[in-house]
Amino acid sequence: MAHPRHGSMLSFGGGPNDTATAEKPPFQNAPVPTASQSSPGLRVPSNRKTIYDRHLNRSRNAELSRASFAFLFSEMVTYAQRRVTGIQDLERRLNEQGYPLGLRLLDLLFYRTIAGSSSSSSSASALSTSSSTTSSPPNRPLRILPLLHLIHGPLWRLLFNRPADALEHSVSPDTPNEYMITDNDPMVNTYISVPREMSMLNCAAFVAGIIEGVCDGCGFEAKVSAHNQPSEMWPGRTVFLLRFGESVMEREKVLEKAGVK
Amino acid sequence: MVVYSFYIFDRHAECIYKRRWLPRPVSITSKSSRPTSDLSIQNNGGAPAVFGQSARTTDDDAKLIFGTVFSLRNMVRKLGGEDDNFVSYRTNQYKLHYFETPTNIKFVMLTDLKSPSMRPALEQIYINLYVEYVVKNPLSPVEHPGGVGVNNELFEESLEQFVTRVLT
Amino acid sequence: MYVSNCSTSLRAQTNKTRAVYSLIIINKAGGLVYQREFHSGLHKLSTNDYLVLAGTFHGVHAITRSITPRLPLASTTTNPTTASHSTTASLSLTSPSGTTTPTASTPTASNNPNNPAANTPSSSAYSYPIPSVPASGLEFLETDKFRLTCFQTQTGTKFLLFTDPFMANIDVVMKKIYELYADFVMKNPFYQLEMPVRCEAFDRHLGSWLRGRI
Amino acid sequence: MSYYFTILSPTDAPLFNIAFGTSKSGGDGIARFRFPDTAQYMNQFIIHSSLDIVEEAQWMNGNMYLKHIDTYPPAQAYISAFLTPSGARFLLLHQPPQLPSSTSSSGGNTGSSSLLGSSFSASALGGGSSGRASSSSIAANPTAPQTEEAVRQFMNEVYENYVKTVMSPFYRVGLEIKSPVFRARVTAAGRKWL
Amino acid sequence: MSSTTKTARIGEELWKTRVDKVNAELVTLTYGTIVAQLCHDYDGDYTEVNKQLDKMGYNIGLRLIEDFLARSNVGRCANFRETADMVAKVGFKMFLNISPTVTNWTSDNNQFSLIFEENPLADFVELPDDGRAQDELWFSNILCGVLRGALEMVQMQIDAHFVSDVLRGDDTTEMRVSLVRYIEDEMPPDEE
Repeated sequence: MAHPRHGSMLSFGGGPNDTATAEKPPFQNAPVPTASQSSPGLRVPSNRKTIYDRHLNRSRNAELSRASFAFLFSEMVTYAQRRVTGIQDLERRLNEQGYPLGLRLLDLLFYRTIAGSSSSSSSASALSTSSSTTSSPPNRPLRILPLLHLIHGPLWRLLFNRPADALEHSVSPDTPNEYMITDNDPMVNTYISVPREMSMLNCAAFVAGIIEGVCDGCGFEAKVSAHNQPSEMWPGRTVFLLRFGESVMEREKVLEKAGVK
Repeated sequence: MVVYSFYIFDRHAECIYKRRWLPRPVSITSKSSRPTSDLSIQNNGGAPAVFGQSARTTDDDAKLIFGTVFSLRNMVRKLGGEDDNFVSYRTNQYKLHYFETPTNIKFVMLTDLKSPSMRPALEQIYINLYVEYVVKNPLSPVEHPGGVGVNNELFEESLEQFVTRVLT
Repeated sequence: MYVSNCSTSLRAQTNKTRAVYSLIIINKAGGLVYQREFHSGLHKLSTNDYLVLAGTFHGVHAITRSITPRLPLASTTTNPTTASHSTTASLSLTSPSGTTTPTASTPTASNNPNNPAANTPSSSAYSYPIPSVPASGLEFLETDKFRLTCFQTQTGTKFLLFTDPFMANIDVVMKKIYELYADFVMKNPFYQLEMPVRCEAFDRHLGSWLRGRI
Repeated sequence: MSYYFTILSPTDAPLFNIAFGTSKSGGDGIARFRFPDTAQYMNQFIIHSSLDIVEEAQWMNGNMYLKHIDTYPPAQAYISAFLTPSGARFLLLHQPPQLPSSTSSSGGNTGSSSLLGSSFSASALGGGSSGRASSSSIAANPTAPQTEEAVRQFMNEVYENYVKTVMSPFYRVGLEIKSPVFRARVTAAGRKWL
Repeated sequence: MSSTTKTARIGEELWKTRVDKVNAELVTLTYGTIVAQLCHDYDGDYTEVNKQLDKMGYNIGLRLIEDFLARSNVGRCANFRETADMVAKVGFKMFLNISPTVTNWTSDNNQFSLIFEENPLADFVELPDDGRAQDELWFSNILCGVLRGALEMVQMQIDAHFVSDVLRGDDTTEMRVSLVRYIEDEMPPDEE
């Protein structure tokens, strides 16, 4: 779990080149040996192909059967179920399994827009959180809203080939840090029928984990959970509740004042 | 249209008549068909091949057939109601036709898949052959304890003609 | 009173109702795992009755396969591929109901014991009416009031569909049911194999698909 | 021009670092830092001292490539930063060669000599005075647009290889990147762009 | 036209018309997180991880066969060679959009190899450089279990295991599959 730096209040007063400020922790560990590592590294096939020779965009539009995902996911749930007691535990484990995907997809998404920004414009617009269609490299989300748009749009499209269905901010004044992303028919749950006695469970906790990975990765520490909100039309409708941490909300205030959108 | 066999069961579940028609020895026509009685797994590891059956006597067959039609008849009565009648069933190899009289005498005929519904034929056999030559024959016993067959030649010959002339 | 041939009058009466009455699924051990009525038309049975029906049908289905007529092969047919005629006598290894199996330890064929040397003259070899396909059990059953279609998968699961006698393209319906089963039962982590099917998504999709069709 | 490049995890744990010299205009790619023997500690110290600026810039400037963000006059070290969306930070310190003639504005050299630690092997070879202060644009003025563009290209290429590293399911955040292939790729990027 | 290309065409056709598709990276990353989680749960005991992956695959295979049969409605395979083609050209094609090569048949036709030119499950993957993984871990071992489970359901008991993997530095990824025996149908009176 990547804990973003617990940045103390950002000191904006300090000039750009004030050197080491008092509270900066001296670098903690021993200097990293720069000489090349002793272990000869991994064995590679005779064609010397490694993951560094594989172009990141190769599998960009690749497809596999939905069944292969469904069977893997079903086995992941069954495996997790055998090692936990209770629904919360199961959802936590699914969340943990999804979390590492969030970090990776984040980098993959941004890399594709850099690599793609020169070529097809579609990719650039795919990530243009702001309305501008300039093909400049993507902006890292600085505020909660652009982050949510990144998740609701490009991330969902990468995962499920369509954007999420709704994006809302909680209306109640005492939970300003809560936002909701809704998916009427989460792909991961399509084939899953939760037994009545476990009706609270929502296996899309896996996707909640992915979202949490993306939020933490971007520096917006959050807790994300998946909740059933069935409707007549959409029996599988799921609302992903994102609860941002205190430090994030404070930063939001500071950035708001500083006019950062 | 090929008839394979024909059975009559009385209301005591006794098989009172059975007859098999062995069609001309069939040669394995299609070359591609798996060798039906080839045992070994060497050359093609074929899915379980058909092989000589422990020579089941025709009596065993009759018992199995009765068991089958009896169970199916009851199932049909249970689902479709007392006034529903089991007519026929087919597998991917043969068709079994069934006709039961109000007096619980059961007529069963096995044919190939191409044959149409044999219900009318079974009724004919009941009306014109069985009633005429067995029931009305003073010599034949009313009941057929111990499966004493319907062993009068008149019935046999007329059945033979009926099957060979009318049906095939 | 002799019941005349009433099937014709019956046909007129049921003309309009092209209905699927109900579906039963039987696991490969003969246990009832699913039963649902879609359209009234058949008598309602108690759950226990359905259990009994499933078990009985499972046995009957196997028997209907085993009483498939055997057409004796005249021993004179010199069919190259049936070079080795074998009789039960020479079958030392396999039990009558067993299939030919290489010994588990060394599947090599060289010491395949049932390579019949002896070739007794009175060959009881025979073939099925349609040798190209392995014999199946009961697939369709007709009655005056309904028609039962039984689809057995290669894995041994049986789908029994009760419909009105004159419903068309049942194979399309059966294929779709099998697909929905493969999707919403087999891919459901909360379904345990061979156990009763209680998958809400399976019921939902099956219901809406069938309703949409008829 | 000598470079010191490091990757820090979102929690500032060092994941990777490398020192190399420019290969432009006849450079031999060997790092020759001003204070060769203390270069390694010096460079890390300078880098860490600029982390605050990175932290600020991170939330003011949405770009991934933050360009030149800090200078450490005493060592004439210029620091450029690149932020990955998943929180990792690429920091590049570049130091133009010491011009023999010019009294380099090292006035601000705050008695860092007392930090002289064990000698740093790579620079021992260079002996500090590289003599041929090449006049190529990149070497000459580290903050020129061409330099920024060159550093951007370098950062992008490193980022591509970084993403390939983290995509493996066995990579966990904060894990050092020890792959010699990655190191070779960064060296190649350095040779190509810087 | 050889039966292999005919089967390959069936596989191609089924992939185009009968298979719902998802983004490949989602599947790849999901499998990756499963393996990583296993390595974590069994704290680096790769032999145990291999076993777990095989077990998971077996559970999947028991179910996946129904999906395969429901969508491909291919008939029963006449022999083990036909089964191998069906697995490689239709099974793997329908589920992973790849067609591994079937080679190295033993003379008794009871053993063959699957050569995976591409393996979507191992995309992006680099084994841990801990000096053990490359000797002990079979990353895609779930596939062996899937084959074993699926074929068992159609009365074929087989054994499947990897003999080489490019992730381990080998030149090819090869799985060895061998027929142990045909399983008698459970239904007693089924005297075929």
